[in-house]
Amino acid sequence: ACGGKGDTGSGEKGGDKDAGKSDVPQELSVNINTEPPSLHPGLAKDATSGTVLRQTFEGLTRIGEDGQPHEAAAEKIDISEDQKVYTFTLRDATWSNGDPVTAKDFEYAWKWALDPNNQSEYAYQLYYIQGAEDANLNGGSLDAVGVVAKDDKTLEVTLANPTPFFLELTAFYTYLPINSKIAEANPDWANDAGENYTSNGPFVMTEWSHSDKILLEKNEKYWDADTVKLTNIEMIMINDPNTELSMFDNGELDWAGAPTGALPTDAMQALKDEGRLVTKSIAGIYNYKFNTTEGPTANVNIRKALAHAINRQEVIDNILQGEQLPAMGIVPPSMFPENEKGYFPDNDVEKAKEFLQKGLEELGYKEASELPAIVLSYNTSEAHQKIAQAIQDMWKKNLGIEVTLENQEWAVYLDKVHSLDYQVARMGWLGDFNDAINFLEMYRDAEGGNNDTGWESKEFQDLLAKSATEGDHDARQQMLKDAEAIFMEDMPVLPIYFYTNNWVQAENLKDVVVSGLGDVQYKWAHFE
Amino acid sequence: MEKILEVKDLEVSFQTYGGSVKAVRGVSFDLHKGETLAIVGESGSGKSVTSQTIMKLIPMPPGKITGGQILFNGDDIVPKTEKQMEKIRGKEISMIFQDPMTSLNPTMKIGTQIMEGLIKHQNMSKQAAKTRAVELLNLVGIPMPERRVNQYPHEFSGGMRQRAMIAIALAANPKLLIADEPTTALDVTIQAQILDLMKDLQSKMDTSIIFITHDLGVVANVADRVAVMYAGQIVEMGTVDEIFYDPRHPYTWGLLASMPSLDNDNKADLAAIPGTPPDLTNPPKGDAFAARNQYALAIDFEEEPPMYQISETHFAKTWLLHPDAPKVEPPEAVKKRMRQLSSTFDQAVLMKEGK
Amino acid sequence: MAKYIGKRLLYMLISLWLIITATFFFMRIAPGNPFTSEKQLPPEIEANLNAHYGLDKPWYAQYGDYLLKVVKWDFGPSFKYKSQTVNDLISEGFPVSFILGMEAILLAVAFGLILGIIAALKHNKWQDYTAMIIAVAGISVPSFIMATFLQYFLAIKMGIFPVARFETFMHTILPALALASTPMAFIARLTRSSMLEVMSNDYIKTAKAKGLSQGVITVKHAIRNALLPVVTYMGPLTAGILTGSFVIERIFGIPGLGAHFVTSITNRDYTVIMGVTVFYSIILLASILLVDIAYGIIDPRIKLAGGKKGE
Amino acid sequence: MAEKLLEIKNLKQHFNVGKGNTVKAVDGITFDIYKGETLGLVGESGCGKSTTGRTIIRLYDATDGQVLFNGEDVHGKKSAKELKKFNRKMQMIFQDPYASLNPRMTVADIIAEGIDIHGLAKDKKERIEKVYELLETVGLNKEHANRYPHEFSGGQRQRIGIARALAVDPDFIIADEPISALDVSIQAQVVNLMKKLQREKGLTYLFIAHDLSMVKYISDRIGVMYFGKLVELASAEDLYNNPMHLYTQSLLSAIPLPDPDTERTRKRVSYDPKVHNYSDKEQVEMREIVPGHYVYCSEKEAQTFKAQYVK
Amino acid sequence: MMQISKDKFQLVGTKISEAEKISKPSLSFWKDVFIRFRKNKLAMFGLVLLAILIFMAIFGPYMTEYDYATNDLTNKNQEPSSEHWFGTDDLGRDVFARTWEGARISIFIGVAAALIDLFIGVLWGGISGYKGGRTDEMMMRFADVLYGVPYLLLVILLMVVLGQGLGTMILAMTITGWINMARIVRGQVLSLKSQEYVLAAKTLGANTSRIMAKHLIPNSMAPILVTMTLTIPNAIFTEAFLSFIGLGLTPPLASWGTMANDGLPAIRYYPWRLFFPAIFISLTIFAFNVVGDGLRDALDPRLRK
Ligand SMILES: Nc1ncnc2c1ncn2[C@@H]1O[C@H](COP(=O)(O)OP(=O)(O)OP(=O)(O)O)[C@@H](O)[C@H]1O
Ligand SMILES: Nc1ncnc2c1ncn2[C@@H]1O[C@H](COP(=O)(O)OP(=O)(O)OP(=O)(O)O)[C@@H](O)[C@H]1O
Ligand SMILES: [Mg+2]
Ligand SMILES: [Mg+2]
Repeated sequence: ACGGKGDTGSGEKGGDKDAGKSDVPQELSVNINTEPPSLHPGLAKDATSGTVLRQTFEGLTRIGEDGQPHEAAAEKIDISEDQKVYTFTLRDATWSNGDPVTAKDFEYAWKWALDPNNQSEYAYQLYYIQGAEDANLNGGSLDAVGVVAKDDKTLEVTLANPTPFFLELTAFYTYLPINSKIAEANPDWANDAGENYTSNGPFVMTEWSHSDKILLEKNEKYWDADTVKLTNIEMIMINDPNTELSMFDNGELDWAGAPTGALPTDAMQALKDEGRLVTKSIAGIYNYKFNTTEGPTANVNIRKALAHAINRQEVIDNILQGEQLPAMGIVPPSMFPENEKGYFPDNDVEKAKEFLQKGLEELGYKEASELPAIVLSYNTSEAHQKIAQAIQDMWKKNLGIEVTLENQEWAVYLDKVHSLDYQVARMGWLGDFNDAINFLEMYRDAEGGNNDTGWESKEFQDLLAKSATEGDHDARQQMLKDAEAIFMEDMPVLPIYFYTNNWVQAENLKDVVVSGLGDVQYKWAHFE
Repeated sequence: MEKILEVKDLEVSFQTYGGSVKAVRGVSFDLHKGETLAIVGESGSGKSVTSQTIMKLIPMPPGKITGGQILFNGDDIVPKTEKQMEKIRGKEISMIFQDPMTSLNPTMKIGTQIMEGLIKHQNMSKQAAKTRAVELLNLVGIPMPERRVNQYPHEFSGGMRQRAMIAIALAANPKLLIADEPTTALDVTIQAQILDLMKDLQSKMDTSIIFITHDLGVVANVADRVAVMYAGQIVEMGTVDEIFYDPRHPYTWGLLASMPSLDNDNKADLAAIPGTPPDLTNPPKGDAFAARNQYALAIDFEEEPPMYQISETHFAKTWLLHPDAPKVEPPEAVKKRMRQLSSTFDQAVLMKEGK
Repeated sequence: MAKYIGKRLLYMLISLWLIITATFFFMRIAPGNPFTSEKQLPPEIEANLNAHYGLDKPWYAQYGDYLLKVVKWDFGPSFKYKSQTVNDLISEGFPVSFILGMEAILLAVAFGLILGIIAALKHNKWQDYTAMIIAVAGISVPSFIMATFLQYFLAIKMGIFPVARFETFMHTILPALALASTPMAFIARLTRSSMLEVMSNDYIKTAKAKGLSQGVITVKHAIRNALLPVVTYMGPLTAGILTGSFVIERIFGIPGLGAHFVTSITNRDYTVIMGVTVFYSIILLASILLVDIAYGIIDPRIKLAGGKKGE
Repeated sequence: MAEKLLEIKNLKQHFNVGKGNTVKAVDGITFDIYKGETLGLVGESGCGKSTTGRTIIRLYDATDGQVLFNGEDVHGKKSAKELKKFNRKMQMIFQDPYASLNPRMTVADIIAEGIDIHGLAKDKKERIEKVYELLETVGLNKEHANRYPHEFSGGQRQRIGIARALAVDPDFIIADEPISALDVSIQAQVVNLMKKLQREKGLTYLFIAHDLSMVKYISDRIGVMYFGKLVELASAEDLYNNPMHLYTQSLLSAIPLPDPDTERTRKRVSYDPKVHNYSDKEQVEMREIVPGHYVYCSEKEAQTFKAQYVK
Repeated sequence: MMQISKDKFQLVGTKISEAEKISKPSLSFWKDVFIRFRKNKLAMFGLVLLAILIFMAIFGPYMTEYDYATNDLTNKNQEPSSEHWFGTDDLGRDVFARTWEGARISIFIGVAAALIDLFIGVLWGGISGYKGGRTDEMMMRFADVLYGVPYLLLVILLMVVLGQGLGTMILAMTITGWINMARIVRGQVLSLKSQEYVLAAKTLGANTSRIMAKHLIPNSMAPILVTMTLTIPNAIFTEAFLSFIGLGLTPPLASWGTMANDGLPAIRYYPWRLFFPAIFISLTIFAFNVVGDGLRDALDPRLRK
């Protein structure tokens, strides 16, 4: 597959390095699956929008090829002793329309998101900032929020707690700046490509054809424009993995699969055999939640039995086929490297049976068959369905537990899970930033949030609370580790696997950066 | 007189689920120029099939001409292809169908339907054809033809539709006009108008007409000669006077007797022909009419009667004309109308096969 | 005529109102709301959102507001696609679906009629059987399988057509074919049986007796009259095809309206649900009306009666 | 004269055919039918004969006027039970023997329909016996009971229709062109049967037809209809010998007779309603010219008619 | 001229019993239909095909030792072989067993939906057409409205209210499926209700339900049957669509529709997973269609002789 869109009339091909980039058209064609719901940094709340924003905008930092945050819009970053005050000095940069990028643009953007009148659903990403949560939820003053543009080039941010991952967060899309001049004059600026849609990233959006495609062009005004090789990016919206792969094979796409698209599972084996499949693990977990408040799953031993009795590797090898990692813990190994092993061995049927026995005794049953029927719920999707079927089969074979499957339409499903109207339910979680807290804090309170299991533990809560104020990285890491151990001991959630991203890409396409969170960046990408 | 049409031993059958229906079983007749031949007979006796076969309009399949010849101006029509037939249909031979309600295309203007034939056969321009169509409608007595040509059939009354049908049939000045029960669907007053019209046109254009009906009153009105059909065969044929005043076949008797007479106050039962016509899938052995025939002879149930000739123009297919047959009295109603006609032979003559 | 159409339009309005009402309430009863997501929102934010979109008002107020807006042809903003209003969604998606749909309808009608007519004229001959086997095959293969087949063989294997997307005319051929296959088959069958029916009518014999050739008879006398049942079928079909097909659009990556019918519902994107439903219903009801009017044009006997006569 | 069975008073039946147009199918007719007689009704096609018959038997609700059957108003409000009773007393034989028998029912079921509806048979055995009896009455036999209408000829079918009407033991039968669709040789069968039944059961007939010769044969009195109006009513003999209304004369002059000689000399009289040239002031109504002979005319015409009348 | 004995010329008169006799053997309407149907080779072929398919749906799953639900992940996506006649799917389940297990569901759903559509559609369309006037107007507008309300929404509500299951699914399929049938029946009834045999029944005092049941519906059979044969594929595909958007069957239960859906993406790699369900869907629909056509022809009154 050569990166053309069919109009590669120029006969010459494959220039050597010296000939430079001019030989190969530096035009990238990727699939982003769906229409991005919003390309307003303050309103975006999903991966697709993030993918576009990451190319067109630039935050204070940008996650580099090494996965670490690097200075981007900020030239210099000073962090106070208590790790609560960050002072960012901006570099000389302009918006795509030539306006300078100022500290005020950041302040404006963040406060805009926090302003309850603006209905930003991702405002909570900013809650690490002092006064942010209060302003957003409780009618606190926006002026009290700890973001101040000291001058055009200096932005001072005061945090509520020391937040070791804050720099990473400043690369996240909710933290992106907005051209305040334009936005103030024109609240609908982000609705379409055009002169109002100014951005400060490596690319600018030149066309947004809804539900069809987005065209990006290299931003010549970008401060680091020299690094950017691609002249054009075409992001099309095809929501069918087969079509995506076919288009890739037909040379109509330069990339198929994660993180922007998806590959058909049935193609995995073949792609792997052909050696084309690229795999990268990302910070995300696929797990089954237990309803710990009622039914057999309220019993910890039953939960453990179920967790031990499945052969994750087999599911991975035969169903997912994306070289995912079996999960026997809930924090991805990118954050807790020990979790490559996890808390217990995969497919430990013996142990599972012991747990089952114990559980049955506690519940007053003699045999597994006496257990009330267990219902395994998942939202409708082919992959979920296959996994559920495999696990259903394993539980039956290994424990003799009969499980019925129940699938639901997404909204209905969420409604049920959120209201604990289930027994075992599939859920996944992808990290927003590279820190274990991402995967733990949702289980802090039984009520609210994304706990969904009804499980709560004082110890767990205390550890999380302590970690929040802990400035020392290692100590904090240990506290979170301990919290995970407590969690795993009670097993309100059955971890299954850690996500990977799988894709195929044009052979001559280089340096597309996919982060450990599954974020893609084309800033450095180029065709050889 | 010049013979325009000669039908010889025509046999037609239809292949159906129930078996092969022998609708026409050896029909022979001829037709002279300017003459009107009426074909009568009850429903299903093969009148329509015979006439449609002359234009080769029966659906084939399931229909099939299994034997015989149709000589039109001496030229056999039977082996002709569809393409050749297109030159004859509507030009040499025209047809008027039974039901004016269904025989006109409901979605096409009357004018257009008349013009089609003109454009096809006389290479007329659209304009000329339209003018002619107006003339034709005028000719068949439709008032305001200029306006009527642009109307659809449903805007015409039954009588007017039948006139339009006649206009279509006459468009090409055909040598032979076949009218298949053209008035059965009309009420008496309109029927009378149509009959007058047809006679009028015939005298103007010297067309030959085959007129199919089962109404003897109509036959008496229009026909020069009459053929009586029963179960796919002609059972009696003669001039109109011969059939009405000297009928010889018991079926003809039955037909004549079953008509109530207007000036007769006798309220006795009508002389109905009992029973129902035979099933043509397996025609009965012998005379097809035998079972319903109150004059049936024993032989009628065994052997098909031959054709006897009673006069130069009069033929009948009944064993009653056999010298050995008993002399029978026709029913009262028929006897009353019987007269001695001068042309009648002294003795019925058995016709040779294959005449 | 004008009176008749006026009356029908009134009925259309009533039907439309009922559809809006039913949809409005069904939508609200269904679990979930536009803000349901895997990562649950803090309740305060959700309340804030509800207030902003007026979802905190009592149902009758919401319903009343909505009706008012529909009257003004303003379906409001999409909950999910923040940068677009429902009007935008429709005005961008519909032309695409419309073009594709028209292409499919033309294909279906043209080939359907041709197949049906051939089959009828060659009744019980091999042409008839071939045409009907094609037709039955068209009915037997669901459009999503047909789409995949076409894509696989014609685009991927043979490379004659592009795999997907909606760019040039070439891009539209495969999806149009996939969309057209079932209706085409259906039209072929309908045409065949009504042609057979028409061909057995007396006036065809009349035309034959005029010496017209088979071709002329077919074209001038038979087809028009055989068209009625096809036209009836075209009513709901047109509405369905013109407003797009979810499956086909998904497989071929076409930015049409069809996807919104499904995704708006799974997203609980209330305003979009209502918008596309109203839009679809108008097209549906209008095409049913058009069919009735077309009837009158095709068949002059059918008068558009102003009122249904009492028994 | 005999007892009145049926009195029809100023009966009107107007059909609304849309666009505010009405067809005055029956426009104010008045006549009586006596017990045991046959009243013939003739007139050209579309003049309202069938509508008259159907309105009398309540297949249509009369627009205006009254139908008194044995002194009771047929069109008055009736309970289901009364209606049923009335349905038993008045029956109808239809024009088209092909269309009037349900092709999916056996002859036995068709004939027994009335028996079933009115519960006239205690059990299956009695029911089938009644059917056999009726079949015999109309000249068919038991063997025909389990066959389907399509297996019968037109005359046989019409006889089945008669048997169906007789099954409920009616007093009065409306025969709407019972023989028009039959061919001559079969017509006589049916007419003979009807006469026989009248003799045996004392039935009263309203016999509708447009064939005057047959009507004259079967009827005691004849009414002539023209465009929704009754224009002449007289005994059969009198009407034939002394037709007064111009339309009646025209009708009589048009009947073709199976006699070539008379046909050759036939003079047809045509009728144009304009010849009456009624002025606005003239009262046009049914007037009795001689006892039992009514003509729809003006006073002036009545005088002329009286003068012309020959005994 | 051949000699005929004199006594043959004896007057014997009519033999009316003979003339009134119907020479064809007495055939009930349905027998007659059947005879004509049997002569239609294509239709007979369809009937045989259908019989085979139903036979296989009943006994097919028992012909192999494999169970439709048991996973065998190590043997996934096996080509058809003597071991697995139709190959295996992505969970290593035997496609042969699944195909016939699926046949049960698909055929059942198809037929059940068709029957229910038939019932409601005939009732609704019949009453609407027969009553006419305002009733007709209202009933038909109701159908329009139901047609206009988003189908998916209706289905989701049904699933929420009634829960997942075969019953719900059939309900979901018929909730709008009957409309088509109702329209057809209505049209038919409109044209039949002024037939003379209906009038005759009215004059005999028959009430509406009798006229519907004895006269109108039996005589609308031909279009009803044809519509029904089209409802069946519709139901089979609707089930697939419902499963496609996730409102269908609960796995490991499978239908042809869901199997075809699952197999669709595998067309390039494991074509048998699509091929078998797809071919059987097509064969079934083909069979129903030709049988339907055959029945319609056999029921056509104009062909009755
Ligand atoms: N297309 C056909 N298929 C099968 N049988 C046919 C066909 N056309 C005519 N017949 C049969 O041929 C026989 C003669 O029919 P034909 O129409 O000639 O009768 P007819 O004398 O014109 O009767 P009618 O007075 O009713 O018009 C009948 O038994 C009829 O059933
Ligand atoms: N249901 C109806 N709706 C509208 N018009 C009708 C209806 N029934 C009859 N008519 C009209 O009423 C008039 C009289 O019709 P009717 O059937 O009574 O005539 P008829 O004398 O019986 O004619 P025919 O001899 O043809 O049977 C006709 O113009 C007819 O078109
Ligand atoms: Mg005929
Ligand atoms: Mg009438």
